[in-house]
Amino acid sequence: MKRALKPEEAAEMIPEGAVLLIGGFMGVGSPHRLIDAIVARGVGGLTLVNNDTCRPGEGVGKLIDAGLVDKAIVSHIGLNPVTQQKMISGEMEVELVPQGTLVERIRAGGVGLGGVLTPTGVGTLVEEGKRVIEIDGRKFLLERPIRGDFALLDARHADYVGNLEYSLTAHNFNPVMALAADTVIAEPHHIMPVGVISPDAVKTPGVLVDYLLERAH
Amino acid sequence: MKRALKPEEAAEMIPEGAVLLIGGFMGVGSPHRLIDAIVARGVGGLTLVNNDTCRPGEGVGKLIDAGLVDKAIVSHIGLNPVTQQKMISGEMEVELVPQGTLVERIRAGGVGLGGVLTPTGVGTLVEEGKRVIEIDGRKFLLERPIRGDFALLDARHADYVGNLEYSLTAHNFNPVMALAADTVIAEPHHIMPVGVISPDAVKTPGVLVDYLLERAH
Amino acid sequence: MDAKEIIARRVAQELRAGMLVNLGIGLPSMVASFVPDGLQVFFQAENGVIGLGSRPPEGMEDRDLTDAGGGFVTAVPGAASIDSAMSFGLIRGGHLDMTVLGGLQVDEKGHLANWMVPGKMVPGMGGAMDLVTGAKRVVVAMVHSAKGAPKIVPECTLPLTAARRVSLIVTEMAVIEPTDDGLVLRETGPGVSVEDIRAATTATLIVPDDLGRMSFD
Amino acid sequence: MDAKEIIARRVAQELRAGMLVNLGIGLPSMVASFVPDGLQVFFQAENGVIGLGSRPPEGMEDRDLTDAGGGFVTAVPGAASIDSAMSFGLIRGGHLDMTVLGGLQVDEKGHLANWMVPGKMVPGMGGAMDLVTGAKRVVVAMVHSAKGAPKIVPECTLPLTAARRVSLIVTEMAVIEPTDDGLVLRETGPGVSVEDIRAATTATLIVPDDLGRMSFD
Repeated sequence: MKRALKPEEAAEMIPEGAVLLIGGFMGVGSPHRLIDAIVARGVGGLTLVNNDTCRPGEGVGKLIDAGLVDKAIVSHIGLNPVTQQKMISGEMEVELVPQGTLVERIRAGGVGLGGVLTPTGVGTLVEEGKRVIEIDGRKFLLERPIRGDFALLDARHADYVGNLEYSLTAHNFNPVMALAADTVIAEPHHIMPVGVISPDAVKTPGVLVDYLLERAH
Repeated sequence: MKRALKPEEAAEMIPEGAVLLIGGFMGVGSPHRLIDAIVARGVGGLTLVNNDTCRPGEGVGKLIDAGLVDKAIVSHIGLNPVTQQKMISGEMEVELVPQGTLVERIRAGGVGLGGVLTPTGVGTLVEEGKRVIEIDGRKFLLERPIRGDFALLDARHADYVGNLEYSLTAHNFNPVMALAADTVIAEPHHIMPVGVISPDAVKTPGVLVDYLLERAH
Repeated sequence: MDAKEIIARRVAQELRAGMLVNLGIGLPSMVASFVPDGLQVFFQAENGVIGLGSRPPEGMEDRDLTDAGGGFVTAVPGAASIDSAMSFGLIRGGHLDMTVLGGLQVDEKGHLANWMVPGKMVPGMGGAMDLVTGAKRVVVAMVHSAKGAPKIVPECTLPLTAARRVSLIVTEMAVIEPTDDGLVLRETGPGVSVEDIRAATTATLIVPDDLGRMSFD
Repeated sequence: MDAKEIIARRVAQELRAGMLVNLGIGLPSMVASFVPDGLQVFFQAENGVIGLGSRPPEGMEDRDLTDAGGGFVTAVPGAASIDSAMSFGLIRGGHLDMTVLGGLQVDEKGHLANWMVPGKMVPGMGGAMDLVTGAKRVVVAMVHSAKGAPKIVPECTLPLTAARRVSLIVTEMAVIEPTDDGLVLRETGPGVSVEDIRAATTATLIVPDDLGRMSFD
């Protein structure tokens, strides 16, 4: 049985400088109430791991607007001019990672692997500064695992023990991020009694989830 | 829309010496009608990749009994004395792989990664002959990807375009094997019209599946 | 037909029954409008769905179902939801039959540059590097020149997206296939001569005896 | 109470609310019978379920729901089905709070050997190497000596399961904790003296001032 946190309680758990894995792809599948609560609290120096930095005023873009993010590890910032300005001014560091590499790095962090051996990025700028491992005459980049202090997830359904179901394109990074953080907080659209979610429908077992966000009022 | 094969048609597709990824854990989640058809056809020289070699007379154990397997890549053979005898007599080669490494090697083969960097096996006999990669002072074994000529899967449900659902402990290696073979044949307990399986319930997208086994009579 | 429609219609002729296809944002996404009647292909949106459909009816949009550009979409019957790990597993693992992407430059080796212009804003590579590295066929769909500046060049001056030879280049002027020998002109566009194409291309083009013309029904 | 029941009861005292626990086949599986009343723990079977339950009612066994030994089981409300990649991702990724395994030998460094005896049949390591490498706590549950031969030894002569120090050794005679300083005797078993334990142990044991005794309600 998990505890249901109020958004402000969840935000208070997050210290200055924390590394946050936040689900979502251009805001779809992002935990919007959690993001709002973090902005309201205003804790800074954060490292944000997400697919992108969304748009100004939307999703994780709100964290950027509020100046709370020191570093973003993302695959795309093209739709957020605020990120680009802060990157150029040096106010914010941006590590751009190919999307497939990003999700595998988080998975490696979550499942105890030492790194990812990917062909993506070989012979490009992405190779710079990385170890190249040759296997059977083919080259692969050794990409490092990513873990977070917190994973903040969006889910369609949760049950009382924290089992999660995602829906359609709101899966994206959420199931993998659930594996890769010390503390996992999920913001479900609905919270239902144990037994309502079939074992076969569970995408993230409740044992991975530490807290649920209470129902929206 | 997939073609539904008769078991003997499926078996005829498999040539001498093929590498077969076969789902199942002690026979649970194995495609039993496909296995019987392969035994009936008697094509030999096979490489079998499975969690185990089951028991004599059961599941993939029938392939061993029939002398069709030249090499088995498995995590466990303790419950199959026939495998042990054939291994000792030199009739059959057995590569023993830690279970978590085995599934990651198959996944790497399926998702285009160059290998697996795992801490499992470091400092044990499993390390012998393998590259050890040091990352941040920790040692990891570089384990090689595994791919098959065929993946033979068990599934609870399929729809006409080959989307698959698995159930309970019959998932095991099936979803990962679906990614890692040139030809994928699934043996579903039920085949249902398109639309009966929700997109969110699909564990293996139909685009990965080449053929379904026709319904059992 | 304007340039973009010519390109989209011609790329659509590359589709084959049962293919899994990823269309980039912008021009490539127009290809979906020209799928030949009766041909079933599955479109993948890398943010998490196989079986991407058209726009939803007004008032029925689901916030959890968008394409990689963030626009509302539908899912066709037989669709499957996938998370980012599966999505890029399919891409990098060679399960994606075709990707259609825009281009900034393509060179005589068939190398594509399409993710950044040094000194300009860097949007990030998103999924492009994985797509170009892993897809079975990479089709570049782009207008032939950018404001008069040739885009098909002897050697890319912009950073590469991958060190992999693309499969086909489709512009409003030409269909060009990169080969071991160099860039082979396969078809000329409506009302365009070989000389017109040469004048708009700084790369060397090989013109074979069986040069064709684009044809549309 | 026979030796095995003493061991199982004592190991059960290591369980804490909310833990995810994997029990090996044989003696370790007996621990499930002694979970303290009112304590909710989730048992994982590495073949694919979190929330393993007891035996099913006669006639209601499902062929798709077994434990890692192949026996029919049930799933508790709130259970989750997982495939082998997720199952070993949880194990290797440090998400498993405790594993209870049998042992052939444990030595002064806390190294465990439990998967093979050279010159004898080799059953294969199954999931043991991943479990010992990845679980947060590794508890070895075994009878103190094998037919009079000590199993707690200065240095393992049998091949190691992992180069990792186990957390606790529980026998019918003693509870022993491997530490930086060596093996510390924490508790003596029912009717057993420190001299009895020393006589049955070739490893050096550190006996602290606050030595306890096993106690059962």
